[in-house]
Amino acid sequence: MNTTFSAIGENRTVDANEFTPEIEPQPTWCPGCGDFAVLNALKKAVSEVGRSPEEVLLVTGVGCSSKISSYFECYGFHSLHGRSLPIARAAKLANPDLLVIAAGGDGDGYGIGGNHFMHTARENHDIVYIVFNNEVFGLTKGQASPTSLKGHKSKEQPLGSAKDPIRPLSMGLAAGASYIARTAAVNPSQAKDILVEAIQHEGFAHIDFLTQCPTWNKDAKQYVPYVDVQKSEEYDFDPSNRVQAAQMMYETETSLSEGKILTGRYFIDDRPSYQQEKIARGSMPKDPLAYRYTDEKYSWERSFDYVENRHT
Amino acid sequence: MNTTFSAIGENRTVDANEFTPEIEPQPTWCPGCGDFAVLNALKKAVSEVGRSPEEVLLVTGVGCSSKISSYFECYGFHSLHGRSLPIARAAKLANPDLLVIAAGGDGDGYGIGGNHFMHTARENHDIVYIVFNNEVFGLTKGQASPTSLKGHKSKEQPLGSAKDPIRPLSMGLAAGASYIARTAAVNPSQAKDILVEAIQHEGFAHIDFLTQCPTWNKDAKQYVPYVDVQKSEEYDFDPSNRVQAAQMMYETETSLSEGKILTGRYFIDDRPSYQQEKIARGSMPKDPLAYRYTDEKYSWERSFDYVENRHT
Amino acid sequence: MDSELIWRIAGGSGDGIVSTSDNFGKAIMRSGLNVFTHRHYPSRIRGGHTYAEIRAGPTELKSRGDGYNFLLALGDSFGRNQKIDSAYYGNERIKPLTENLYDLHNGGVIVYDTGIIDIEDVPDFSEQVAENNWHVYPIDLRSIAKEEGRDIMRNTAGIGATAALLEMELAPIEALMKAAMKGPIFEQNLTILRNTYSMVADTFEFTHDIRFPSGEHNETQALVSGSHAIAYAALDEGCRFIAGYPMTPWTAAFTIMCGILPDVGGISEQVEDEIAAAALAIGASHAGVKAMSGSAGGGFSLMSEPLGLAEMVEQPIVLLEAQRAGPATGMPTKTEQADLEHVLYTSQGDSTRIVLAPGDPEEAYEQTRMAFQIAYGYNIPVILLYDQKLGAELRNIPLSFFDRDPDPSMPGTIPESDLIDAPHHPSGKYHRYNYDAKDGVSLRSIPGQKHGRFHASGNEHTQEGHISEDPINRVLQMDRRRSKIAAIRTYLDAQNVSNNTPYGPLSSPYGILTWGSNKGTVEEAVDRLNSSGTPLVKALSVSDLCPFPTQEVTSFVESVSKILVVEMNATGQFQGLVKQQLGAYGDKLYGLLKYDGNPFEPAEIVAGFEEKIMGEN
Amino acid sequence: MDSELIWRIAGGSGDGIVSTSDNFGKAIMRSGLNVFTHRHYPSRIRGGHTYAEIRAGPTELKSRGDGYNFLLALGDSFGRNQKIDSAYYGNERIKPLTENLYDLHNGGVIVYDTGIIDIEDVPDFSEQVAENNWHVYPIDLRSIAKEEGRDIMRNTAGIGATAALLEMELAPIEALMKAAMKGPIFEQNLTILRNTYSMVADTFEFTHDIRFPSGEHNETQALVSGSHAIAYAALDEGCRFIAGYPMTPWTAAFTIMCGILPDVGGISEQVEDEIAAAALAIGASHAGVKAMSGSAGGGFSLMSEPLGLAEMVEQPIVLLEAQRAGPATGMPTKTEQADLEHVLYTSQGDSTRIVLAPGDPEEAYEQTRMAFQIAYGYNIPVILLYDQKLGAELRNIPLSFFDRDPDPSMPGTIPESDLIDAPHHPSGKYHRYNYDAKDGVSLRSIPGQKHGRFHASGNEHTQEGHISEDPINRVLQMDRRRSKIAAIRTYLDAQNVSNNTPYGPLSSPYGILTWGSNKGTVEEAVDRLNSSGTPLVKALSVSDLCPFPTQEVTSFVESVSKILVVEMNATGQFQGLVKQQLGAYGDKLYGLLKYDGNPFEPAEIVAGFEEKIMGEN
Ligand SMILES: Cc1ncc(C[n+]2csc(CCOP(=O)(O)OP(=O)(O)O)c2C)c(N)n1
Ligand SMILES: Cc1ncc(C[n+]2csc(CCOP(=O)(O)OP(=O)(O)O)c2C)c(N)n1
Ligand code: SF4
Ligand code: SF4
Ligand SMILES: [Mg+2]
Ligand SMILES: [Mg+2]
Repeated sequence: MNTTFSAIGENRTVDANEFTPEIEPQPTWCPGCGDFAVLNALKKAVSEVGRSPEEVLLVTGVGCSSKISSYFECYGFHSLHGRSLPIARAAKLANPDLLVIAAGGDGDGYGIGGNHFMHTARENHDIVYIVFNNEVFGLTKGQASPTSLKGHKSKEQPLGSAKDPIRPLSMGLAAGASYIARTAAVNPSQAKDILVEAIQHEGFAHIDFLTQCPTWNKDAKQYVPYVDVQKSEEYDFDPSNRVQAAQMMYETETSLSEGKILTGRYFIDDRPSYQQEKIARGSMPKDPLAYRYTDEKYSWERSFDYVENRHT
Repeated sequence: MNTTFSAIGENRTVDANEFTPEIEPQPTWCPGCGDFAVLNALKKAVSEVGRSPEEVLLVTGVGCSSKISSYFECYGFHSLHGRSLPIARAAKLANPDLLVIAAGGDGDGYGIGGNHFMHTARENHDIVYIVFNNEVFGLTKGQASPTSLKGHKSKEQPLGSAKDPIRPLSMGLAAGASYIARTAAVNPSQAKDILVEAIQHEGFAHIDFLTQCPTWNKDAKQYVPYVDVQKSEEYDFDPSNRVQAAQMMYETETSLSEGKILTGRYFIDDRPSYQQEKIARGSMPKDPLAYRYTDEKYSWERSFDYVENRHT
Repeated sequence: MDSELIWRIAGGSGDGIVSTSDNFGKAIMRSGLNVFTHRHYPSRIRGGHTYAEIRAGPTELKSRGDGYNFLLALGDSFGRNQKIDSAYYGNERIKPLTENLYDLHNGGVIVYDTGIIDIEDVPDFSEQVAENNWHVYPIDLRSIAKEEGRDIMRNTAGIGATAALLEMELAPIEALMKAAMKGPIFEQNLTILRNTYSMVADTFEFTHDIRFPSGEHNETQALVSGSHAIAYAALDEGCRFIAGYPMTPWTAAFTIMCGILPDVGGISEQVEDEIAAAALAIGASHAGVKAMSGSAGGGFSLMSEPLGLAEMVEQPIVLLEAQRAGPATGMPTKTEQADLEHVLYTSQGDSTRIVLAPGDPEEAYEQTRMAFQIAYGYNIPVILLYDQKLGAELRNIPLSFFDRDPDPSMPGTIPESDLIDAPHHPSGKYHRYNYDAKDGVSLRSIPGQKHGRFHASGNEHTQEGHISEDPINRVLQMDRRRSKIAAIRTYLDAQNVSNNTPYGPLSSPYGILTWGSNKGTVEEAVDRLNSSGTPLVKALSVSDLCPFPTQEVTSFVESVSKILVVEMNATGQFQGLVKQQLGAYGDKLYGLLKYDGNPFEPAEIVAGFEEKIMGEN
Repeated sequence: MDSELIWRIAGGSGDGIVSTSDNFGKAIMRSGLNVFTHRHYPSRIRGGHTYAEIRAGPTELKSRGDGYNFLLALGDSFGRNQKIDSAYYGNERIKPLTENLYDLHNGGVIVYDTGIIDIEDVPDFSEQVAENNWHVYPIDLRSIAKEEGRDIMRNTAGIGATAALLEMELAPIEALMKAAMKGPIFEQNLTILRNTYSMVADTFEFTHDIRFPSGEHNETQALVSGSHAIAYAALDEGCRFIAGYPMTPWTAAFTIMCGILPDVGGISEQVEDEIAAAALAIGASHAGVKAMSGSAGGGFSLMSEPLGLAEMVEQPIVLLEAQRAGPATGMPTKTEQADLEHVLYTSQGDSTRIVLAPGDPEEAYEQTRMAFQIAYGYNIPVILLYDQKLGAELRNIPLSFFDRDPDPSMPGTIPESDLIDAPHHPSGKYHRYNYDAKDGVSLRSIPGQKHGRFHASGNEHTQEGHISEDPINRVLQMDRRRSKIAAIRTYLDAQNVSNNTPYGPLSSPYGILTWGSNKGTVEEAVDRLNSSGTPLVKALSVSDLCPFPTQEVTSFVESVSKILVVEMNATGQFQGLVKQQLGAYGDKLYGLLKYDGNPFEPAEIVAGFEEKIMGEN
């Protein structure tokens, strides 16, 4: 435990209510919005793993969903549309002792932020990434998002979107995420469990969280009935087997278009996280860099020695 | 045939040499660079399909490879690093009669341009996309690119890259490309054949073209010996079967790290192109929009009628 | 008694107050009055401090006016999860009343929905009412609505109450309702409207002075916003391709275009991000279509690099930039004019772009047409810079204003038939970037044209477009590209009408300089300041930002002794631009800045003038 | 006879002329001379017009000088596919000779490699030689090299020939070779060096005047570029995190940092694009590490939005912006100063950033340290704006200059122990954005600190960081953020030494204003213009661009009658900034602009002064 960052590693029992900010206890989401469920599940999951508000950094983008940083008590960072991941992963590199969670909408993460998603997954940063997938742009009033079904109508798509929806789980897999799950707002206990696993997983944990948007996405309804692929008799696959995982994902994504809601853990891999890779190569210090700045004993290197050796 | 764009649809016999620009017949690429092979194969392929220089629009990004627009006679557009695809796909929407080819490096396409790659593939625009994959940033002097092997050393990665390379074929598949192939500079006739197929394919044709960079990527050597997965006895899969394609891609990508060069057609799908989807929905005109501006008989709609109907 | 009405309807976001007030505004316009609207809402889908205002009167209206005199407070029913009572923070439910009291005129009218608002919760309500001579009409709008239809129809009940209290005729309102609704919904609303009207007329004794003003129009009027004017102008210019990504407040214009384009055989594309949006517009334009894109300031940041590409390859595109309060995500639904410098200068290298900033819907239409004419005439990117205020405010314009010919022409292109004789490199490549082009405008060929092939490159390039670092070629190309700016100034100066509008008595000793959407508000302030009859102040509203109208501004500045520079930002960006362009007269300029997210009211400009200009005399 | 040497080595890109000239420069420095280098190369890996220049002399050198007096033309051996003869366009092979003749002084020396260059191919060579009194030494460097080692070693042969012709001692060259090479490579090079040296000394009769100048240093010198100075300053400030994406010319500084950081337990990240790069720097800084990023103008365009975020959440970051010729991809390896306005204004909303533009390597070091001190002291993004010229030029600085203490402190943070007593919202959230903070600097807490939690938001926000659109809060927060700029100006003014450098006799009637990397060249021009003894002109080189040193510039401008404003761009961006800041004196300012990709030579400034300032007298 570092004395200048003493919220870290306290290991005390934490109550889920500690994550309700007194200043803004009630989200401004619409009645019936699926985002409420993510918030609740996250409060439970973080308290279950025993991390306290001040050792959590929650980085979000912009969108209805990204406002979760206002409603979850911790160090919050409500950044830019699509840019939560590069901020989050750098914070984790700077201080791996933090629990770093990135979150945002499907537009935020798979649309404008798609490149960061792909590369953060590839690099396997040890962070949790929650995508609130409501298959629509909520905050900007109902336009098609990358996950909207073909035919989705809005003022921008008056004749219906002509695009097939992106396959978020398959993309995560191809890109290199090492934990991939889908859960849904209507399934709070599965959601909480998956979040706990994601937090405990070392590496990039990608959660596609189905969150109905009753205001703009009437098609999506409530994402019911849902099926837990782990619990259902109908499905039998091994999430540590990439080929099986890929097939299960494909089926899950396709069946969503048909109104069949499959959820669960899809892929779990134990390849080393990026941090571990970097530390192994000597290109990242073992102790969190952030602590060095308050370490009075650290003797800081200076350029003089480089100049003398290289330039005279 | 449109009389104001009379290069289009001439249907004459075209010689490959017509694509050699007299102004810059010799590329400035380094001796031994794999990029020469792409250029040669492209000249042959485009002449084989009988398209002439002035009905081709070649849009590139920035990098050694992107300079191909200077060395291939046609309407060329050497745009910005990573941005060839959105330019190319809009040009195709504006005038579907053009043969539109986008090209650039692995950094250009899978790195900075990764989001456009993902979304252009998803939308299945009817263009050819050639990625010169030399597993390195050539023009900026040897830094790791998204396809560089883990451990790749450069001045920016003095202890070796800690990142697993991206899987370009798998990404293309997950994103939604409808034709996916890999070929290599050392394999000119396969390269030409694949380019011909890609041009003829209706939809997004993604070609990962292995192009050795003897200057910066010593590891990659010449991409020999290579294996054509269609011709080899060892492999048996059906490129129209997504699951088999996915497995073959995974193996191909993994074996590249181990020095085994697999090439060939990986995925061929006949889902409708974006244009077809849009036209079917009535959200794109059947005749190329570009021609309307020289059509003296077209009677242009005016806003007065909208204002009168909606605002008075 | 107020000769005009400024009516405010307040409720939560999602309460439907926008469509209600839009329709009511149209009804008022049809009744013969001029109309000017204003909207205030938060950046969320439901709840929050939201109102819409309609100013209505028989004379020309150039701004939202000062404050208002009639409040219809619906109460906030969607605040948060409405099923849970605790979902309302403290006083959320009554905010539509409490948050709006501040600006209500002395003697004003208050109608509030007793179905939602408990007046006991409002601190010092009766004291405030007494102090301000307000006339209060508590009505259970919600119950009236529920009785005949649904909760949300209390909007209609509110309109009925308003009409009754104003002694306004119901006919124009009913006509519009009929056009907008059908079947039982229409029936229910109609009943609610009429019931409330008669109930109010019957029940209350009217103590207030305000009545519906009377007026008449000479010709048919259209109620349009700046966003409409822009989209319609684009349509009339033959723009048939738009690519974009939603972002408030640009989404309004994007939405209008997306709605119309399929009708007219055009193409609209919502894409992955704003980098792609700008790049698509470039690609479509390159292939021969009149194309546009746009965003608010944040998305425009992402367009910075493609914008520079358009400058370098001389690809015509029109980009809209709809400002909102920044920096960063800022206050997404609030207005500001702080992207001026961003738009003028973003992107590496010396910029070669045109920036136009219309002041009202008519100018928005004219300048958008001008934007396309310049872009597709001079092969240069043009940015139309406006703001949330201009984009969203509705006002009436004579329908005849829109009676124009479309003009899809692209004078910057070369017809295929001329290509063969045009200058070429010996290798056969067309000189797309010809050193000697008149006004610097080298005509562009289009892929598919014979004898037109060339190389477009973001690198510096030769006449046929091949990459070159030759210093002599470099200077020739830079100078040619840059020379277009001066040529465009000359072209603009040669027009019959300047885009920059002088206002007020020529002989005034003082001046007000402003730009963009403040135009009307400033003019209203000028009228008030001159109301004594002695010329005191005149104004110049600048709409061409680049090329800057140096001559017009210089003579204006020279003709007065002190100048108030009015703009909605914190750093005086326009004042800085004036100084940079004039290199002089800085000591004559006094800035009046507002950057709290709300537009100026005329009285604020009057007060600012009195303090900053007169106060120092 | 020239008292100084300006030696130019020319060949193709990839011919190794950079490392050869760098080493030769160091040898010259060790011989007791001052050194100033310049590089010219095209944007491709192999071939093209490429040279490196070393100016050397006993007195202080502030620029590359005018033209040059010694050419070593290696010939281009890598032009294109070297196996095919037709791979050489026309005269590619001889270009290292022909393209360089233009600038060679009368009486200058030419050494060329007869192994590659056939002099018959050079039009009018002997006429030109005669006309210019050049002294030509044809030597078959390639064969000498091949005989003992490899083709590429003809560089070494060229150095041997140079040394012989200059009558320079070989010892310092050999010492450096020994340090840089080992085994047979070293042996071969050594032999080649010595063989050529004696061959040349023995074979030729020296007809030229130029000899190696003699000089002596009082103390050990270090040969560094601006990029080095920047990276070393970052290191001394405790910067231990860099994120970036390669882009010429910023790559140089990025590369140096990437090389050092693993050594000192830091982290370097090459990421997917520049948006991510800037965002990573923000994330690392947020979590408590001193972080930086950077790019050239194109990549900086992509950083526009994250830069605005850093302004809004008040996240300290230092961004480098290394300019190259624009717009768009422009001329990637050529220098320019056309990103000034881009850097000052890109990103939506009123900007709150600091921009510093050092003039030489010492200033680059000082200003980079200042950049970190301001960023991490005032919680504000700081941009260090430089260019290809400053980034790549090498010159000698006393080693003792670098004998400084590191300073990793971050005065803008609050120690955990102070947090509990610091102002908090009643809910327990820390007032990270406190209205009343001194100088506007509200101290930041860091995730993991107890009692420090707050909400960082790109939206406008309250003291604890929650989203708010309240107009009063808005104005308070804007004013506080903006007030830091003035506080920083005060802080800078209170330093012992100004960052803005006056030069030349105070009483001069005329002035030259410049900024950034032109500093030394302007100073050299000032010396020449004043060489008659009568004070004619003085200069002010501005290095603080925002906050602008209004007072210093105003007094300078007021003290002279006419001013030449020297900058490398096409639109006079700095001149515009001066006018915008001063609002006056525009009629005193005369621009001298260069934008062909090459930096000014002193004589061009002298000529420009004579034409623009004296010519009108
Ligand atoms: C660069 C940029 N472009 C556009 C926007 C406008 N914008 C805000 S949120 C949003 C999309 C919201 O959709 P999603 O990410 O799915 O989140 P949701 O609201 O559905 O939770 C958009 C387009 C922005 N803030 N920044
Ligand atoms: C926005 C931007 N960032 C960086 C660069 C610099 N840059 C030019 S090419 C390139 C990478 C080249 O690698 P790749 O795309 O793989 O092409 P190759 O040269 O290997 O063919 C980079 C980083 C740029 N031009 N623009
Ligand atoms: S608009 Fe949709 S996503 Fe946004 S808060 Fe409302 S229900 Fe939720
Ligand atoms: S650097 Fe590599 S990719 Fe570039 S031209 Fe040379 S060999 Fe080809
Ligand atoms: Mg969404
Ligand atoms: Mg590459």
